[in-house]
Amino acid sequence: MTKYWSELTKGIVRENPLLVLLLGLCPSLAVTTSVQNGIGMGLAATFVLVCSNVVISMIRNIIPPKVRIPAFIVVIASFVTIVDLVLHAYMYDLWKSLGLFIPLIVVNCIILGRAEAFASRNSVFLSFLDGIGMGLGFTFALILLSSIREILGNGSFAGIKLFGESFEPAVLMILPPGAFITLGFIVAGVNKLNSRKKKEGE
Amino acid sequence: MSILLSSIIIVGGLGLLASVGLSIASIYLSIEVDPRVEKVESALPGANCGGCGYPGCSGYAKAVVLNDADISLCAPGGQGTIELLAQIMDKKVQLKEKLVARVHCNGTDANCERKMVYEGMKSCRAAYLLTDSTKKCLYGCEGLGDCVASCSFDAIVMGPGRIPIVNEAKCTSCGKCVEACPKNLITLEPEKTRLYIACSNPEKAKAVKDACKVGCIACGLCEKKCPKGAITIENGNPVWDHKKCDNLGVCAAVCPTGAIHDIRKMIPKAHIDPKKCTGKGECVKVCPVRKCIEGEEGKTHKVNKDLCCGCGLCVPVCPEKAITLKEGKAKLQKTA
Amino acid sequence: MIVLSKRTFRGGVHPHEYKELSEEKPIEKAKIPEKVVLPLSQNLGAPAKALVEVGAEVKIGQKIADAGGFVSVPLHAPISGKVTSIGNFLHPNGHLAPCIVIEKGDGPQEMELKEVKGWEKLAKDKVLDAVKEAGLVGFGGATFPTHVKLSPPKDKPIDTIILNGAECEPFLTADHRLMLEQPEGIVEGLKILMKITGAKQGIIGIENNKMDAAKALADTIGDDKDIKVVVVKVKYPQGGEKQLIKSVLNREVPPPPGLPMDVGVVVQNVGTAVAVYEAVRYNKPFIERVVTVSGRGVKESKNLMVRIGTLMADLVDQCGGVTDDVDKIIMGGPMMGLSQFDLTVPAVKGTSGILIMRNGDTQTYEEQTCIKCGRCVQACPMKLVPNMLVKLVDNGRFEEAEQMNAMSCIECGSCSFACPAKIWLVQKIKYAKAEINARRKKAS
Amino acid sequence: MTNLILIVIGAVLVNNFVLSRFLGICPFLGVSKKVETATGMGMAVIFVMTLASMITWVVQYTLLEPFNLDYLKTITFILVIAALVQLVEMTVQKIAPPLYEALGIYLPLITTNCAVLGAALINIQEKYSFLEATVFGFASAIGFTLAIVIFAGLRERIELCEVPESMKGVPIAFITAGILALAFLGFAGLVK
Amino acid sequence: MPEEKKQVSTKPAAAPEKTQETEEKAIALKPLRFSAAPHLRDADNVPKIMWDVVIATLPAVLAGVYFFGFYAVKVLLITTISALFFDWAGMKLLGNRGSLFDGSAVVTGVLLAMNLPSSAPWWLCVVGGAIAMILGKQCYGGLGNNLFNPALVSRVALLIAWPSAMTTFYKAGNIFSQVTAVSEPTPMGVMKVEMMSNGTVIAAKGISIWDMFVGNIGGSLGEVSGLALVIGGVYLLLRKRITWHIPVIYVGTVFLMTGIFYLINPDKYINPVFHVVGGGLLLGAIFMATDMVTTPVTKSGMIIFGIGCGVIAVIIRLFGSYPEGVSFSILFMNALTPLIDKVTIPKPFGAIKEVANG
Repeated sequence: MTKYWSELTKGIVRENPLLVLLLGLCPSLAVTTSVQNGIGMGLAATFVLVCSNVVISMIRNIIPPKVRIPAFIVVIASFVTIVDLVLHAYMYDLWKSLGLFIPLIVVNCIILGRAEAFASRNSVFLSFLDGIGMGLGFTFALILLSSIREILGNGSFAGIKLFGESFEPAVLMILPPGAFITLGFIVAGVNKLNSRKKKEGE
Repeated sequence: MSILLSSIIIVGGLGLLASVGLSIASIYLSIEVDPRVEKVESALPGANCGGCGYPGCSGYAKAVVLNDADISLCAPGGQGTIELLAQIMDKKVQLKEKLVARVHCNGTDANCERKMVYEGMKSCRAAYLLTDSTKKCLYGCEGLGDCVASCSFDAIVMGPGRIPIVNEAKCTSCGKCVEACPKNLITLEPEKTRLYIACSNPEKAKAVKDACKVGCIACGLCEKKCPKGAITIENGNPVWDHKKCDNLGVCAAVCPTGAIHDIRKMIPKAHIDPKKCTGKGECVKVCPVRKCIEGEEGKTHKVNKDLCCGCGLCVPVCPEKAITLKEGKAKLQKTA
Repeated sequence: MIVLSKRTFRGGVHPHEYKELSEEKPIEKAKIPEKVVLPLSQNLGAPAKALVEVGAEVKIGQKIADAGGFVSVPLHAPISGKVTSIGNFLHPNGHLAPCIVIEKGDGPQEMELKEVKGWEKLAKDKVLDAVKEAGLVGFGGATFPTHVKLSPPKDKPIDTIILNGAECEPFLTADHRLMLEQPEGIVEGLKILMKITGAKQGIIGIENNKMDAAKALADTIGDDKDIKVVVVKVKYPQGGEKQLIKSVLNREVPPPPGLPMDVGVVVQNVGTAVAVYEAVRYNKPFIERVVTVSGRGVKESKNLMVRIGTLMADLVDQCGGVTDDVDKIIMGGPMMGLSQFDLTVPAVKGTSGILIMRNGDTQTYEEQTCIKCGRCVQACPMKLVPNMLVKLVDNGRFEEAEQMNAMSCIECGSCSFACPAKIWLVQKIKYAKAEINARRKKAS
Repeated sequence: MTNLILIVIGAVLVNNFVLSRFLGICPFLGVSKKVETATGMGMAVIFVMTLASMITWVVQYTLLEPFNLDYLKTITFILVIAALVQLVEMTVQKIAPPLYEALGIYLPLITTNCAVLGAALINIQEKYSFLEATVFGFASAIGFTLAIVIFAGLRERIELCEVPESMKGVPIAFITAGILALAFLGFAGLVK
Repeated sequence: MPEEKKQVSTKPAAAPEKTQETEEKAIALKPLRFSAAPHLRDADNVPKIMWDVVIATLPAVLAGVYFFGFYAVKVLLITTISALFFDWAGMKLLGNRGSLFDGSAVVTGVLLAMNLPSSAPWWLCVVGGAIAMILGKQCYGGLGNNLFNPALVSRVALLIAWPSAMTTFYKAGNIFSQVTAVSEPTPMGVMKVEMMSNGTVIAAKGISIWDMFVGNIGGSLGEVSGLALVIGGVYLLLRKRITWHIPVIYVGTVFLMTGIFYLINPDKYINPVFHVVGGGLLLGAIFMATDMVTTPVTKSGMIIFGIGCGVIAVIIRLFGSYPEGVSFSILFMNALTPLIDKVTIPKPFGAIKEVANG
């Protein structure tokens, strides 16, 4: 049981795909201008991650190793297309603001990376847990990043105004430089925490 | 129906086209690469320390596969790596004893005076370019930390008396510090031999005494008293026959100047957090040393630091996770 | 003839000169020391090989060690006496080195100078032999054996001899006094040097703060068309041979392993010229030289004619001893000299000065971070980028430092002098050079 | 003509692929430790991206549009690009080994470089003509190269700085990228 | 060196002769200081350089105070104190070495204040100091390690984060006049608005060049008076704190480029003198683009740097959406500095000949 639990949780903190492994940077930086976008992106990626992990884990024994990467990409691309069409149909606003980055989930290193490193070697259920864990970790990181950016850059959280009129939001934060700098500080913080933990562990 | 059909045709067709193209290409454009190189490289620790004498881990990997280099050269990887390489390369495992770096000087600021006030680049080698020694002892450690800087594994730290201290658990015997020390004060010795001489001054007793309080005066007591006959005095300093040494510690005990160090007094010790300990006594059961951990059941247990050998067996068995291994206080300072 | 040079090299610095302490002091013969310590390695290249054993009686001028190879010179007894020990003693370079110790005995303590008959008409190789036998090395401090410099390979013809009288190091006045007091020796020496190398032209380069010396030399030269005195700008390191060649002839010596002979020039110190002259005319070996003892830590600054091997303590004694607040002693000039921690060090063939610094004359500095002000870049006479070099050295990236021409550094100290952050630039580059050399050796 | 120039300026400076559109961040961070490797990566990206822009355009307007299969864009494009990269890699390795030595190691990285797919998708989104699409692909890659080379220069310098322990590595790289993006914001408005 | 090393390691079988140290020390000395050459050092040091820059800003600062009165003093004080505080905080937080008294934080604080409008609210000044010191300087390891000019990073970040607060300028009055707090666009702003709306520069031409040179216009509190800035620049030049290369070439490039555009179409583009004295060009060229840490070290590098700054500033001013391109141009060239340094490494002494031969 602990084994399953640890597969599920490792992605959230210890091996957080964005903050520790530094995967999937492009969408993380691009769409985190608001918390809704962050959650949307995170869940979309989670969905693709879980589905592709499961499917790849299922077919892992019948794919010849030489063509495994193209095969993975085809699987992933199919799910991405599904997400794309679903969002387009039911959540048009989100679809519009995520824009280009929905199809680009295909080339998100997290998904291909997990497929390659985990799903192609483990059982279906473990891959499923891994997908959920990693996906939630990614979503969590996106929420963290986007809430900082949205609060400072727009004075709101998930669209709800937090401060009075006198607050002047720092537009910088929702522009590209803000994304880089915020992520930089978050990663620095994570590093500091990790090194402190390491020291205590010794 | 037509959409389904055409999409299948197009995607399938493209896929087919691409795969056919690629497979043709892979036949005509293929280039042989020995797959073992990659395997060997992934088996190596990737520290790129250069201890093997090749330019980094990938260089060593190439040498192992293509030039049939010795597979036991990777010190940081240790036995595990050697076994892995042996597997990949289909070779026999050669056993290798674990070596650790030891500093043969204890001329802390208190023990050995400086004869000048050195100013400049903080590097022993740079200082050595200017003069033999900034200390009264010509052979003493400069204490500017070239060995500390050279270690990629954080295994050496500079002690408070400006004499480096080796953390033997972290040491991988890559030998970088040995090369870094301009005064050749560091050597690699078998970890199992827990006694070593902390002096490199080959001069006569008076000259040594004048220079340093804890220098080896080559009195030969250790040589005489060693029950195993493991020590001989060579070049004014004792030398161990590591095969004979049984770590009895007699030499350290009889040394009149305290120049022989016993590592056992510097190894990590178990420490029980009194706040966490509930006195279940699991640790007592596994402890190989009698009377090392004591305490009544249900009450806080204590470790007798003098007896603890630092084996660490008690750490994982504690249900409260109250035991940690704490770095032993370096003995170096006390001998001053 | 005095020519004012308008050209100069790029870079350099202007430290305060401090020459006023000793430039008016005529050269004074130092007392014959009770004991001399003679390191076998007083020249660049192989050390000499001892010819005498402990207990041997030696006479002044007697050869006591022979050259240890082509790039090496013999060593002569500077006093008459007895060899009391041969062993490791402190060398001015800060290391223990094999030395011959001679204690003063009863023999004559002055050389009898007998003029070699027909010395002016000796064949080239005979003259060169005389130079070699006299154990001459460059007086400037690098101590490169003189005869090696004077025998370039055939494909590198020498057209000009430059005598280096720039003496750009602060405090030092030994060459200045020599030029004032022995201009004939210098000019004659120059002529001999020209003869050996077949150079058509002889130039004496002097900084324009020593116009009196220039005039004295010009008067001695008279109307010899082949020899002239060129006066160059006061700037450190004007006395660096590559810089002097640039200032005087506008030729640039290629980077290492390039040598002045690659541009047809041999540079010798004015002191060397006098020694060459005396070696050829009188067969006088290298047993004494002028040393400036200066600095505010010594009671009286002097220019002393010193026997090689005299201990610094003896010399300092003759200058009235040191003040109480001495905290730094330097052998050589303050820009390139070697720091000393003890007065038991002997003056050697390359010793041009002994500086006793009081507390506060040279300050202690904490190294600060580089602010990339670029002063070191502007100060470097070799057009290097010291600040980048040092960053590479700090990170142990010696290969890259080598690519950035670390080996071209002449260790003049201009960059460290100019650095407002007080970084030990030269020491670090020097360290890098040693590392690079060690690596090269390992590789080959 | 003006149209093309505007596309170029827009793609290189104003909407720089890396610093403003956030495409290709992974290689931007991964391959920017040295200026030389950054230049190599840049060259490889220029090569592949131009080619990919052209081919995907052809695929879009000869296969997908006529058959009304727009939704298959993602899957076909990524297939085409993956195959293309692998083909290019093998061809270069065989035909021009020195070029492969220089670019080879970067080529596999490009498959998962979202910049290539991004450029292909933007071409379709903006309804560029074939020529415009080619120029856009090329200029975007130039923009990528510009950013990564400048960034690599900065990172080489950072390597030599005494960056505090917790900021070392990725954090300071991000912050530097942020300030670089700040500087690029100055070009806003050059192209409407 | 290895040979010498051997000497020690082989440990001569016969212990070396006793050195004479103890026996014959004629003169007893306390342990001497021992170091590598050179033993003389220039008296100049980093704090001196920094405080000289502070002195050089005084004329412009005084001009700002004269024209904007209390508001300028307030902005100056808050920004400088904030810079000092966050410099200290950053050092402590990130464990960097450095000293508050080396003057660098004061320089950054004052320069940042000079780049702010006198109307800047207090929180803007505080945040500005924090951005400059934490983001621009201490994250990189403190003084000497930063890649970008901290004051500029801060100023550009503020401009983008709070565009309205950063572009509300008071009309310069003077300290004695009662009239204050009337916002008025800068000359560059006037020009930009006109160019964007109808492609002319008539209104901008109406602004007196002399007023702009003296400082009787709207603008940031340190940039208004070209005269005062030039005085500061001359001081720095005389004290050899900066070289002429970057400022002269920067201003020269802007003058030349805008001059060419002016000659082509005087109706659409304004004359080059306007470009030089209006806006922050002089402030940037004299004080920001000459920051040693973030600019090339070689002369040729400085020339490239100056030209680059000039070209980018003109492009932004004439075709971009910001009226002022100086900050961006310098920041951009800061980013290029490592590359410029890389390509302008001087050929070592004597190497030129070798190239010619080989």
